[in-house]
Amino acid sequence: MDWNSWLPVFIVLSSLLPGLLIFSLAEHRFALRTTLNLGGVLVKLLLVAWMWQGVKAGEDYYFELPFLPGGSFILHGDALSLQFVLLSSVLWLVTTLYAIGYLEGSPLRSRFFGYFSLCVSATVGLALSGNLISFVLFYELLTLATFPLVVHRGTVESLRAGRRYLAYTISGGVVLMLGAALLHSLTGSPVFMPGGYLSPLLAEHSGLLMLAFVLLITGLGVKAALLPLHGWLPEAMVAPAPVSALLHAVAVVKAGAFGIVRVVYDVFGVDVMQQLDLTWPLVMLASATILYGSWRALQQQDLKRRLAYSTVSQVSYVTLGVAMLGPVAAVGGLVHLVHQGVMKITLFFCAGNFAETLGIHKIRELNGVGRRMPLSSIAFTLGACGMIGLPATAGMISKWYLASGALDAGYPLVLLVLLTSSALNAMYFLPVIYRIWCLPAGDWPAPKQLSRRFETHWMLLLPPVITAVLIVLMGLLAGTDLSPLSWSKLIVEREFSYD
Amino acid sequence: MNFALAAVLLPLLAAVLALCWRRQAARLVWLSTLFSLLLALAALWQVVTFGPASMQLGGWQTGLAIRWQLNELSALLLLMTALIHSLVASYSLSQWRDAGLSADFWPLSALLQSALSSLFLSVDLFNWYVTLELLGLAAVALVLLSGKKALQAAMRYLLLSLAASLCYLLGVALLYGHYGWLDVPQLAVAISEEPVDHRLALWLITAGLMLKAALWPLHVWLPAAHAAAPAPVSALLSALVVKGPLFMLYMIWSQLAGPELAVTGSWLFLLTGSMALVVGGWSALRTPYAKVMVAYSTVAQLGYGLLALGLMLHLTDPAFTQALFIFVLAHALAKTSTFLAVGEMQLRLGGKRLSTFRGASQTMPLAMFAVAVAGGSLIGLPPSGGFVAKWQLLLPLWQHSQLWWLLPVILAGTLLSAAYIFRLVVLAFNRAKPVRPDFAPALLPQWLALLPALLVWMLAFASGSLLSWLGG
Amino acid sequence: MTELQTLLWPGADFAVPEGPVALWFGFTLLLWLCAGLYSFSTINQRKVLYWSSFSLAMVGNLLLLLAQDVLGFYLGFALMSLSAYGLVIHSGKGAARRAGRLYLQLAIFGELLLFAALLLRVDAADGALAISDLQAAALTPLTLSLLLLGFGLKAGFFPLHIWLPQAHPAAPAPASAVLSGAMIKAGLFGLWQFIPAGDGLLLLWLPWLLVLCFSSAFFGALLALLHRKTKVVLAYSSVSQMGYLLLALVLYWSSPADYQAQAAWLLVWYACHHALLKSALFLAAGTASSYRLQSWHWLALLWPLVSLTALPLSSGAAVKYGLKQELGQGIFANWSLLPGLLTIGALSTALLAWHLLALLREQHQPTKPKLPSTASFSWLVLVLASLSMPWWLTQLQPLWWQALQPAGILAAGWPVLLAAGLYWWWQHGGRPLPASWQDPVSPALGWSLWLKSCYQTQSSRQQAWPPPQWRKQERRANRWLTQQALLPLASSTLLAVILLLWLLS
Amino acid sequence: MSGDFWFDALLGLLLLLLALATILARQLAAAVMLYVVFGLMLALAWARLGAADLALAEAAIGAGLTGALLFSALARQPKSLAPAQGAGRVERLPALLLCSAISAVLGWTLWQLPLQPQHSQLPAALEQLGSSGTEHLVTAVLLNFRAWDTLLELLVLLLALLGTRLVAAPEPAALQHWPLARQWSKRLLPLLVLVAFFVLWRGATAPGGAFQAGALLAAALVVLRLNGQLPALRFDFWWVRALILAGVLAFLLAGLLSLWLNWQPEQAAQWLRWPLPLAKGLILLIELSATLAIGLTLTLLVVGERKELGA
Repeated sequence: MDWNSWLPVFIVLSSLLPGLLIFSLAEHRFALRTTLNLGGVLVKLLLVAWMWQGVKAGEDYYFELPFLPGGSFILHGDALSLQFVLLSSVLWLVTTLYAIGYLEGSPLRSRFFGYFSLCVSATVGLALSGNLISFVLFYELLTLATFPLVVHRGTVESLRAGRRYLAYTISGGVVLMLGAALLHSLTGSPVFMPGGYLSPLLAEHSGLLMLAFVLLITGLGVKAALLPLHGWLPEAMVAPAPVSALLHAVAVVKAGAFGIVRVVYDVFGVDVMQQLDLTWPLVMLASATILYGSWRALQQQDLKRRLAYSTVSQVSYVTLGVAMLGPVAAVGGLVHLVHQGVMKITLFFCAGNFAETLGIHKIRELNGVGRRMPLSSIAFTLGACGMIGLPATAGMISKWYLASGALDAGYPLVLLVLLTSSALNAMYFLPVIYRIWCLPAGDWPAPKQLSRRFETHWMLLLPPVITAVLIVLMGLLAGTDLSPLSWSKLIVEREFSYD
Repeated sequence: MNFALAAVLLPLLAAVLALCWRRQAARLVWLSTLFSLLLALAALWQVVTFGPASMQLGGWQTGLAIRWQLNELSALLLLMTALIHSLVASYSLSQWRDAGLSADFWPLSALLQSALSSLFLSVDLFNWYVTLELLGLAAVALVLLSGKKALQAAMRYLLLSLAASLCYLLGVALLYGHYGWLDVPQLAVAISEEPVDHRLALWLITAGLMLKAALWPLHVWLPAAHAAAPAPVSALLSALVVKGPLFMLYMIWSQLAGPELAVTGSWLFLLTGSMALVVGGWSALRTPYAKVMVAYSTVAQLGYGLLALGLMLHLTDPAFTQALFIFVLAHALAKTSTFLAVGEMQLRLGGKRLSTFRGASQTMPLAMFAVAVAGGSLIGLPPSGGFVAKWQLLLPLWQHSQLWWLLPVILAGTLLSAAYIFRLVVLAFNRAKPVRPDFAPALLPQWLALLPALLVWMLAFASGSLLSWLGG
Repeated sequence: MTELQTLLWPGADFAVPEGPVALWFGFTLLLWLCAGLYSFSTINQRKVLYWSSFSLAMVGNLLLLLAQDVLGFYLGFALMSLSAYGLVIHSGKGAARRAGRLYLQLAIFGELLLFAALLLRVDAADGALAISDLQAAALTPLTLSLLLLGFGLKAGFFPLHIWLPQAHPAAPAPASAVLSGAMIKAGLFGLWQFIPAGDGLLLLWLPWLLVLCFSSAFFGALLALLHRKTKVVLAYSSVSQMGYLLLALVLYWSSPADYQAQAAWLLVWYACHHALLKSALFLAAGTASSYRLQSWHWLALLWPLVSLTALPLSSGAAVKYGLKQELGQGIFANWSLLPGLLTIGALSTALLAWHLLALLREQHQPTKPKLPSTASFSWLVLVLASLSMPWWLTQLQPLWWQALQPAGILAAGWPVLLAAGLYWWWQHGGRPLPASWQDPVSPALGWSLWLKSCYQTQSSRQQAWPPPQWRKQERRANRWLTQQALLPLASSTLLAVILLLWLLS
Repeated sequence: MSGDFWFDALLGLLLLLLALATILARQLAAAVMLYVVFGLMLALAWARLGAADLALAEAAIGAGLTGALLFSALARQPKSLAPAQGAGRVERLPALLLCSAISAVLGWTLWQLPLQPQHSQLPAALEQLGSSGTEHLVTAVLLNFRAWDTLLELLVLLLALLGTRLVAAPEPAALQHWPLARQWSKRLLPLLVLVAFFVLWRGATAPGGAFQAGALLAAALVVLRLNGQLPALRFDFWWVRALILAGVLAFLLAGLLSLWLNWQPEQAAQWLRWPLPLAKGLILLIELSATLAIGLTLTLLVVGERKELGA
């Protein structure tokens, strides 16, 4: 056991330990709690940066603990996992900042931040899981850690949403576990490896493999909000804004999407997927989800619900990208994992700001917000533009790669899907932007003066500004070595060069 | 073996002493549980290091004397008994003044521990009967600690327990009458040498044990009795007492039933196990009372034990034995935690309906956390002990496609258990009722309730060695 | 400039333009600067919206001219066309909002088509992102139609013009000036850059495009005559002129290789000519509607009109002459109808010019405030630039000279005179248009409204589930089970189990 | 057809009739009376079978103690509950059916299974009898070969007492002491005690032993207590508790003593192995204390009061 093999553990612990400590803090220990929170974040970021440069240089970070016969508990930092780890750590930082501002003066903050840290630990652990069994483990932990956040408000609606969330995610988790058990019974749970490890079984067990695939995708599809399994997501909107931001941008939905990436590339592998003819259904499903989500988003009058349905649609871009099995499409899917995270979190931050500062929840109440809260509105606009896939934003890059990947992999109709979805995105985002900027100020439900110098509390303002800047930077500077795009290319290079 | 013997005798002595010296009963028994925990650990260490041992009580030859067997399985169960008892004793010690727990609890629980330990060690049909009686009576007496309100439930428990004992005794008598052996391994040899129609004996024994272990459909007494008892008692009953007969069922069926009868029997266990999972889960979901819910959860969870037993008999795969006993361990820990936490919350929040728990995550976060964590193991979420058990159950199942119908059953059982656990948890997150400012429940009992829940999650990481011990 | 790729997005490449593109860049820049100067003193309300949109659109417009790669071009193009929305709706009035809606819907639609088109082009070129690399890749019918539609929606020739007569009048004058002068040219620029000349498929399609050119030219001019708002008339004039510009492009595509450079120059000259005069005219129209026109203003107003009608001495004469000349050289040389069509086109343009002049005179009110001097200055700069175009563009001078020949004068002159007569007869001959024909409302607005209703629906609330009726029964059954029936039930079950098993085994 | 046969047949028939009558009696008091008679007849039957100790125990426990227990329970019934309110016909019917079915199956199995032990432990037991410290086989089995069972049975009894104590009973209705009974009990007591110790002593060589002796002792104590001739026996008195625990304690102490005596450091300890020279003494000690314990426990079970003096 050297430092390298412990690094993944430390990364998980860097949010877990502060989280557990925060649970035990009294409500009024604001300073200590904030210190713990931010300290954890910074330590994590440092560790992740360390690992980032190591992985780039080709180092291996591998931690193993005996757990079940045939499958240890493995944490393994590879390029793909680092993509998700980086995303969640960076967004954890901004969300923590946001949440501190958002929850100022409200009760049960220790509990909130405790679960919040647990949630991040579960996400990071999930990203770092080295085999299917560890993945399942963190997947379930994530469900448990997010539930208290969903019902944090404790109102009747939030409890209803929480019940629904649990009903979906627990069922999904169980189905996932069934699938994992099936695979485990065939081969054990070896380490995720590019190209998958199931090809020796292809001749004998193709039926079982297909069954396993269906089970795994169903289980993961719940969190990834694939079409018939998306129902929890719009309901979960009753949660506080930082939570919906985290749920929808980073933790939960991405966990599902990330799992699909893992299953497709590192468990089944491209060859097996092709020989079992499993890609078509997945592509169809993802496409249907993309269109359906956008269509439903159009009909929502509530801002957060509209964003939620937008998430349903956008997360399936990731699935779509990996399902097409082409390297370019994979780059698109992987980079969208990050891009969508940053864009959607921006939108939710802004929605939270509008709700918190002006009491706005419905879209029709947004009239003229642009002049009262210009920075938030700009951030929102940038996020929405990114969602539509307009150039100079991150969304454009992922859309471009997805679409050219679709052509590359021989799915020209996917291009139509992407275009239709973009059109629908524009149809549901542009009216919102129009209201914000172009209409005269209306009657805001509950305007508050949260700050003397800024449009709202600075802690609420800073995170969306940061992420909005990130959106533009990730779009404009996509060619740099630091960009998610380059990293996705690195991942794809490693995933596709296994033989 | 010496350690195991001491682990049986220590609680017995403590019980007798506690009856004499009532003022110090609590401390005596508490200390004895702690020491017996150490002894059980030592016994386990001994088995792992030196291999299994057996002892003829009184040193007489086989057939004449009662035989004790100490192997990994019995050592683990011994350890489980000691562990749960020490946890429950610590909990009771920390709050028995508030809970109004009678001083009689101490000798009774010590006797229970002694009887159960003896049961796990013994491989003698008649000695099992005696320990079973002892177990049943101790359990009834413990239920009665709740006073008048538990009377009806306890009486029913007593009556059915006696009926079950009689059934068992009848079966044993039939076997003994024909073969002349009470010692199980010897009896197994005799049966395999000269098989006769011993179906009725086996069925009588099975029915009696099923009634004792509250296996569906003979579980009817359990919810009332477990719900009526004081919290520490419910924990003991659910975690340990029903496991004794289950262990006996396992021993008897795995050793005495021939391969043909085993397959027939396996159908019984598979069917009743499936029904237990579904019906028990549904009842737990529908009941408005918290402890009844937890009690029904025991009924449902025992379904997994039945399934594992049935599968073991059906497919003769050692993995199912592992599943069965890991399940037993995990369920014991999880149920202890659940009952202690629920009992503590009932005590502090006042009320036995589920609605009492509204807002409990705010008022008693630790206890609620314990329920949720233990519930995670009951559901089988990784990486808990319940998960490992379920995993061991599922894995070989995939290889045997003729039993595919068990998968949806297990799925349904899991979902139902998730539903009732989270029904409680969701209620606890309701913030409709503000907390009284002076409300500050004691923390120690809550921590003690949480401890087994944490242990059961750690169990998963010890599962490697557990599996290897149980695999033999 | 390869380092840009590692700094910006993949393939990012910008270059200082050379040759015809440099001129294009030049007049675009000039236009934006002048429009900016004009707006500086005339835009008094919603400045933030105006200036942010204005500057973003300008950046986008210039960026697309500098871009050497597909993504950069697309970035500039999208930035320009979407920011222009802010210019269109600047006034915030109902008409502006309606026009803006239509504009935005079509802009987004166009972006999407363009996205698909560019993607398909890149795919055809095996992932090469530089525009120059795309030239070698063959076109497919899908790609070509996507390109034509995508850029055409911006360029605004018939029948893709529908947003243009709505948006230009709605925007403030300087915004209309750049919209009409620079931005719609960007669409044309895109067509020019992304459709490789001499492509086999393209050559097959060219006759149809030619039809498009002339329909656009006539349609725009004729529709303009029905309208009475100066800016609408100007917008339709743009539609008509875009027809000619498309013609220049078609000629470029069809020209033989040795003549291609010349054809490209002609295209740019025409674009420059039209950009300068149309922006000057828009400024004029805007000034006329809000300010008092001073006497020299009328001169500054007349000159672009002269240029528009291609009277000799103007740049218009030169480029029109060039167009005619070129028409006689390419593959359309033996299409005898074309010169005649051009002449009819000239006649209709002249009619439009008279109509405009009449409207301006009619609507001029001398009571309005005086135009600020900076605005006057910028307007003047544009007029002068237009006036002096043959002087500073030395390559244009041969054409200009040729247009100054008597034949040229005659050819340019008589349609204008004829148009004057016709117009006078039409206005004063007692044959006024029926009122229902005047200022027709575009059906496109209706379509836009319908589209809006599609995506702004009110969701209907779902019905709550009826409360379950079986709870009471369940409770009763439970009570019976746990209190009355428990013992008998348990014992009979026990016995039944034993019996059943014994019988079954 | 000897007279013996007719006597036995009559006895058997009587037993059956009494059992039926007990079940079918409409008055609870009558049912209890019939039950006591049934117990006595049963004792007679045991005696006829040559098991005098069982006969005594049955008379003491089945007829005496249980009868007393049932009577005192009857006395505590609320008045309103006069006639027997048995279960309804609906509940009775399936039970009846199943009981008959199970009896049939049992009978069939007994018919099928020759209850002839395939392997008997009897020779082995007889062989080892010499080293068991007692001459009688049953006693040897109970107190030596399977002493652990016996210890646990003692605990069962103890638990029964503990459990009963926990049931809060209503105050008993005032019992009128019947003068004749008081006289009788005075005379009966020494006899019963004597018989009890005889049975105990006899256990070493012939049927008998602590359980039977304890039952007789208890019967005597109960009679005394019911007639108010004995001060209240309370569990809270330390000496009562000590006596009740005496059996178990003696067992445990003997076990520990022999553990100590048998201790060999290298070998596993031998639990409940009496060292041969001490065996008889130890067994006697245990029997004696067990008799006292059983007697007192049974007494308290029947007449123990939960209501504590001065509480």
